[in-house]
Amino acid sequence: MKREITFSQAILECTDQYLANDPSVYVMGLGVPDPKGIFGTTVGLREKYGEKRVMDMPVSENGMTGVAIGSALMGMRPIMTHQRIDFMLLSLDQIINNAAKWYYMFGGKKSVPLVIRLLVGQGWGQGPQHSQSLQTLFSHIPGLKVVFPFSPYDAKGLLSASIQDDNPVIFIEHRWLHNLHGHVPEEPFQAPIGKAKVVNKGKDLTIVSGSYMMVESLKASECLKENGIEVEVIDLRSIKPLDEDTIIQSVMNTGHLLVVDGAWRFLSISAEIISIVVEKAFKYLKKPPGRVTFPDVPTPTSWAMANNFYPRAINILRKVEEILDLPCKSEEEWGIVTTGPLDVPDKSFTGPF
Amino acid sequence: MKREITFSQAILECTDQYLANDPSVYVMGLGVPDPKGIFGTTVGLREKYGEKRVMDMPVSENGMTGVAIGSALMGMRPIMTHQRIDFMLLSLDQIINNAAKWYYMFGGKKSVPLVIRLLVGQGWGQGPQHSQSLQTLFSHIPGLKVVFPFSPYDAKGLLSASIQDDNPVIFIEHRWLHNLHGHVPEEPFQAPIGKAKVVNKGKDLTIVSGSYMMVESLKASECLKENGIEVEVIDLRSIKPLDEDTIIQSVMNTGHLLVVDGAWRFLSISAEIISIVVEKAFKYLKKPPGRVTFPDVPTPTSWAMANNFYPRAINILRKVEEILDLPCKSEEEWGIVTTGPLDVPDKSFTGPF
Amino acid sequence: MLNPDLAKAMYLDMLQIRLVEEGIADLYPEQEMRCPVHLCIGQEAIPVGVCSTLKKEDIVMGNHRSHGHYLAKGGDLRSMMAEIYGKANGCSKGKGGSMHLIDLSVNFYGTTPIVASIVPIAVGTAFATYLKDETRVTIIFLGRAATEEGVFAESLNFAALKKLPIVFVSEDNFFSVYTPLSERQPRERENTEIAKAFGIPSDKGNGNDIREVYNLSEKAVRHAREGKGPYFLEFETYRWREHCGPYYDTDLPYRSEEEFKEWKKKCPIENFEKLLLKENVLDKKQLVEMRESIQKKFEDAVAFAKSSPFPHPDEIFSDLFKEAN
Amino acid sequence: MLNPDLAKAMYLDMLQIRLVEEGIADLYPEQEMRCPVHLCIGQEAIPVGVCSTLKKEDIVMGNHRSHGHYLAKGGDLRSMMAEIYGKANGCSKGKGGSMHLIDLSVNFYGTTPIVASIVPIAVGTAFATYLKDETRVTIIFLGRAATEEGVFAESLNFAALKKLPIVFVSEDNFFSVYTPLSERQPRERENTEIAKAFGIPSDKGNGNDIREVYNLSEKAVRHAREGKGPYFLEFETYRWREHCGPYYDTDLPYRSEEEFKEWKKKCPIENFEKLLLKENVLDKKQLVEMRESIQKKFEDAVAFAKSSPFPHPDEIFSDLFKEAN
Ligand SMILES: Cc1ncc(C[n+]2csc(CCOP(=O)(O)OP(=O)(O)O)c2C)c(N)n1
Ligand SMILES: Cc1ncc(C[n+]2csc(CCOP(=O)(O)OP(=O)(O)O)c2C)c(N)n1
Ligand SMILES: [Mg+2]
Ligand SMILES: [Mg+2]
Repeated sequence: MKREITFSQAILECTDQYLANDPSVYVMGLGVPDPKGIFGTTVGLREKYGEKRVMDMPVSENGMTGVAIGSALMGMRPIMTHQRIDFMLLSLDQIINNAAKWYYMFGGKKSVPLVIRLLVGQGWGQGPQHSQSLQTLFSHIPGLKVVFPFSPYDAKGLLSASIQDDNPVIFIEHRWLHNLHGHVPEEPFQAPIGKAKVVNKGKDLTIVSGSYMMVESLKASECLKENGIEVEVIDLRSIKPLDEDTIIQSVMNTGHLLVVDGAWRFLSISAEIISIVVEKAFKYLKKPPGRVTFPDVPTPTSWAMANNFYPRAINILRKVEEILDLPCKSEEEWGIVTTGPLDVPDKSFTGPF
Repeated sequence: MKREITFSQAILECTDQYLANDPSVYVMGLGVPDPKGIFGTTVGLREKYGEKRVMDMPVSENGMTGVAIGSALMGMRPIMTHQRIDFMLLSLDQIINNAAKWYYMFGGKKSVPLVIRLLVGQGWGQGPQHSQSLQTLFSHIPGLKVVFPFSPYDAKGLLSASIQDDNPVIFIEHRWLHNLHGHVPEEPFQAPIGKAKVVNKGKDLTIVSGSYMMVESLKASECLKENGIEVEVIDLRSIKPLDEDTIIQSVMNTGHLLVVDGAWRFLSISAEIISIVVEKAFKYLKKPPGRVTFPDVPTPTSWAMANNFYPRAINILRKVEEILDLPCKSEEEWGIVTTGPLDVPDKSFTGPF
Repeated sequence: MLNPDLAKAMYLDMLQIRLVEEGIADLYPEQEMRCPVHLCIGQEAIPVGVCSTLKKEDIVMGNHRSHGHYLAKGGDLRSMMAEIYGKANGCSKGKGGSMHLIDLSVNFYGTTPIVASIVPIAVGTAFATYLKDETRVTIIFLGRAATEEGVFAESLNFAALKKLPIVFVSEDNFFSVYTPLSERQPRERENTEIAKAFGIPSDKGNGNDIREVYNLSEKAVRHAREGKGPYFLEFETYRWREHCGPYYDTDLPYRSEEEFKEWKKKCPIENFEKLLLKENVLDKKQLVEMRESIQKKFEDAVAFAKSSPFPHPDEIFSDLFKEAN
Repeated sequence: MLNPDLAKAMYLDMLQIRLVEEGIADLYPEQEMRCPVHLCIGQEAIPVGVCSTLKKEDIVMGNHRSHGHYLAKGGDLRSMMAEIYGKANGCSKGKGGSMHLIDLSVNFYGTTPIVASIVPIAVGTAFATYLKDETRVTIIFLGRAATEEGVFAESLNFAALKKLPIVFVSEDNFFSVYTPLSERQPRERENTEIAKAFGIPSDKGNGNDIREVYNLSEKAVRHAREGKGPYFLEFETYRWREHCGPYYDTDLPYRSEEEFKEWKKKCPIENFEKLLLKENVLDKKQLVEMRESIQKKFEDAVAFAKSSPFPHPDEIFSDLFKEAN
């Protein structure tokens, strides 16, 4: 049987293997060596590799990002971690003005091999300042790679590729993926950055998604399958570089595109993907492409509102109904069974996380 | 004859009138009261209104943005100015986490009437860290309005509307507009935020643009007109709210869309505009929409490269040729006369600015 | 000794914070308060000592751990509980939760959880009072970890530059989540010295002794109110419960049961109670009555919160922009 | 008195910076150097005094005003001039211009113009040497205005926390562009005291006296190299020309002609020259030879730069990412 571990174990294992094999790698971030170890992704590492290489840090996100960059110029390979992407807004000067441009603005003299792991919060009333999804901000900036894993396999493979990469990589982890299981080889391996994955083959419609929204997209595609509709689901895996070819190939086959992005609609990455597809595969499109995103408002805290803020499989199905001219069915009719509250990834979550 | 003044005089006049009439307005930013007065847009104000209301500040962009927000909660109406948008990357925590969300996250208790003027640099080797165009970053964030004036008339009218607005407004000024002349009424007036302007009527193709790229777009449309092609040019004036209706109406008439945005291509606002048009006017489109943007690299410093980094009228014409199946003509054939270097807005610029 | 009425009032305020937060901790496992809560149990002397030196018109802002700040300034308990329960009549209409408390009727201007992010905003409210020639004082409560963010230094600099009427109150409970000071600040670092180097007078005190908190704060607030400029205070104290959530966490290796017990002995409420009994400011009966009345008030607030309606889903779209009127 | 060889070398280095920048100022109106230039004329003693205490392996970084820092560390003049002229063989291949200078062969690690933004990066290079157990020292040059950015305090904190081998050198020329200190920092503020409050020893000195710069820097660098941790230095000095560009600007009202003349009298080069003549370390003939040799070197560098090719337009797309090899 194939070995299965969780997404967070995959992150931990990859980090562990790099610390073991590459003396230039070190890990830094608020809470990295604490008892919770960034939701299990860094537990035990300090004990194994010591204080110097597995570091907590002052609550100084901007300065510490600069420190990471400076060390990277000297050949270190820092893995920096933020427990919420929201905290990173403090360090955009370092990321955008420096990390993204260093290699370019000094004419290729020194690159910045830096991985920044950013966790996206959702649920349990995390509210406006602890559950933003800011992939657009990074993806717009030349000089950054933006990685967006969904499966435990890719969590390990893409993190490995990111650490190996000689350039700054923004590695976005959705908190609701951490406990998901999947096959992950134990030995080190890499998944390619810039190559999307066709997770489900299908001929009727192409869904492009990534990170946590893959979970909802796959749920929707299951329901559709039960109803004889074959959706091709593409897991982006990285937003930048974007694997245009895989997307365009698929749309050429299906003639229909739906982009599902867990982010605010206006200038969500869905906009870029649709624009590219329209530019390069206009005549294959049988209908205008659709998108499922967050509404353009901050995340409300109360679960009564948050439950309606986050799109779920049913919202994807609604959009597919619209594009494929299917009759509008209820969640039950689509066979979606929802048990328990919607503001936690699973029932094991019973408090703040 | 109608009174003509420059874009920067329009900004100055508007600010002056508010300082004169509304005691809650104050102006703050690096260099605001200095001899150059933010390229002439704040000269003389300190002498008229005193040190308290016309302020320089410490080089602490993040903190001072917080200060502006705090004062706005108390009913002040700060106008904050940054000589380069690049410096603002230091204050995104304040802008995105606080200003944009305050009204929402406290359930409508207190709004933040704050105007942040951001100047976009271009030319004379300003390079990677002094000539970014970051409208995408702000436009993606719910709770911010993003204003993008092109004409001196709108400089005054939209600044007025921005100051009057009870919410945070990002006011983006391209440095190459400051010296342009145009009609501006002397008495106070407002231009509506969220309403685009059809600057040229035309039936063959719709160009959507804003800020400095309007200059190049209008140049291109002149050339096209000489050749019997009537392009409709829409000046966005604000990116958020976006005036979808005006754009869609126009595309319904012309069947062709070209978006010209002075920003990196990937997730440029052109992506959002194209996505919206495709969603709402798909069947009217005779061809896939096109876009003219910056390439996805930092701004190189050497003018030899920068001249090719920035798109000009000829690049717009190239794209129009492609969309309308016109023969490819040279700049001379299109009647474009370029005199003098391309890295300055006009010959009066002979050094750093 | 303090004036007996003041002493009583401060005791009552501390007790209210304690009992309310213990009540929250008890009810939290019901899973109806579905938002993060950061309890200040053990630290109550700081909010109460400081806010007891304020006038109603003075402005207070806080951070993620601000139930105490809110209540000490006189914030409405029902609105707070309704907010924590995510209800439409919460102080932020359910949009903010425990980390976004506000009560403008007592000039409690808001709290936010991005570390230090609200500090310059408080400098801004002080700046507005300066621009308007008002004599209101602004108080900003921050955790000591917030002094590690650069914006803290920027805030000190501008407050000192303009001599703004603001008092910075740093609550030093040693930890930032699970991270001890030693991993974050050099041993030699003294925040009071940093403040002084900016030209800001400062004091460090025992945050578990409400008399000391009150006295230092009284001096600082007076200084600010008299137009002499900002003041910086730092108080040592200790958080009893976990960083976020209702439970104790001495099972975790980041701190020891002994350390916790040492600090429990320094309980700001118990020790003050003993003193007040000894000095006959209060008697046992009064203590019981106080507890009961707070208990009742809390139960009422919880009942209010529980029975209040949730926001309508469409409320997601309201309050994005203030419309012109 | 200083060792004569050292004194001669420092004089020569200062003179080189002066003559190169005067040369740049003379040629700038030709409009062939099409990028902003921030001249350090009048401030030369600081880069030279500091860098004279360094070893080649030590790391230096600077800001927008860094021709002097680059040259004092031994950066190649031809590469710098070619960079300012926007040429393909400039030190940053024309992508950076005057504000992005780099010469790795002498461990000059780069300069950037976003105020203070490079300061934590220098802390990061020092951190890397600490992680690798190297004894190299990092020097970061910053303008005094950079101490107003919060990241400066964050940098002090982390450098002190880990006792990193870095020396912060603040060049205090009073102005940030046209803005005087009085609009930016409280009168009582002392950066040396701020550094001390973080546990970082510090000194303030006369930045126009190269002996003083050298001596303080020598002490600071030794401290860092011996593993005792960071050091903070601040030097007062004066910028003679406009903030950005080749001209004088005493016609502008932000400073007076008199003030400028006072500072011209304190010219670091002229005064050191007088001293060296008096002490017979140098004679007039040598001075003339030095000038001539620098002049020749500068002319050669300009000729090199002017005759070098511009980058090919396709170079816009190179150097975005480093490819795996
Ligand atoms: C900018 C930012 N970084 C990190 C966090 C995560 N975080 C939340 S509370 C906290 C600890 C704050 O410690 P302190 O300021 O001492 O306050 P305390 O919790 O001890 O009361 C941290 C690091 C955050 N909310 N914001
Ligand atoms: C973050 C940021 N804010 C503002 C500027 C504009 N700016 C360029 S140089 C400068 C003055 C810096 O003064 P100082 O640090 O004292 O150095 P000096 O120019 O006097 O050598 C300013 C404000 C900038 N480059 N970056
Ligand atoms: Mg703490
Ligand atoms: Mg200066």
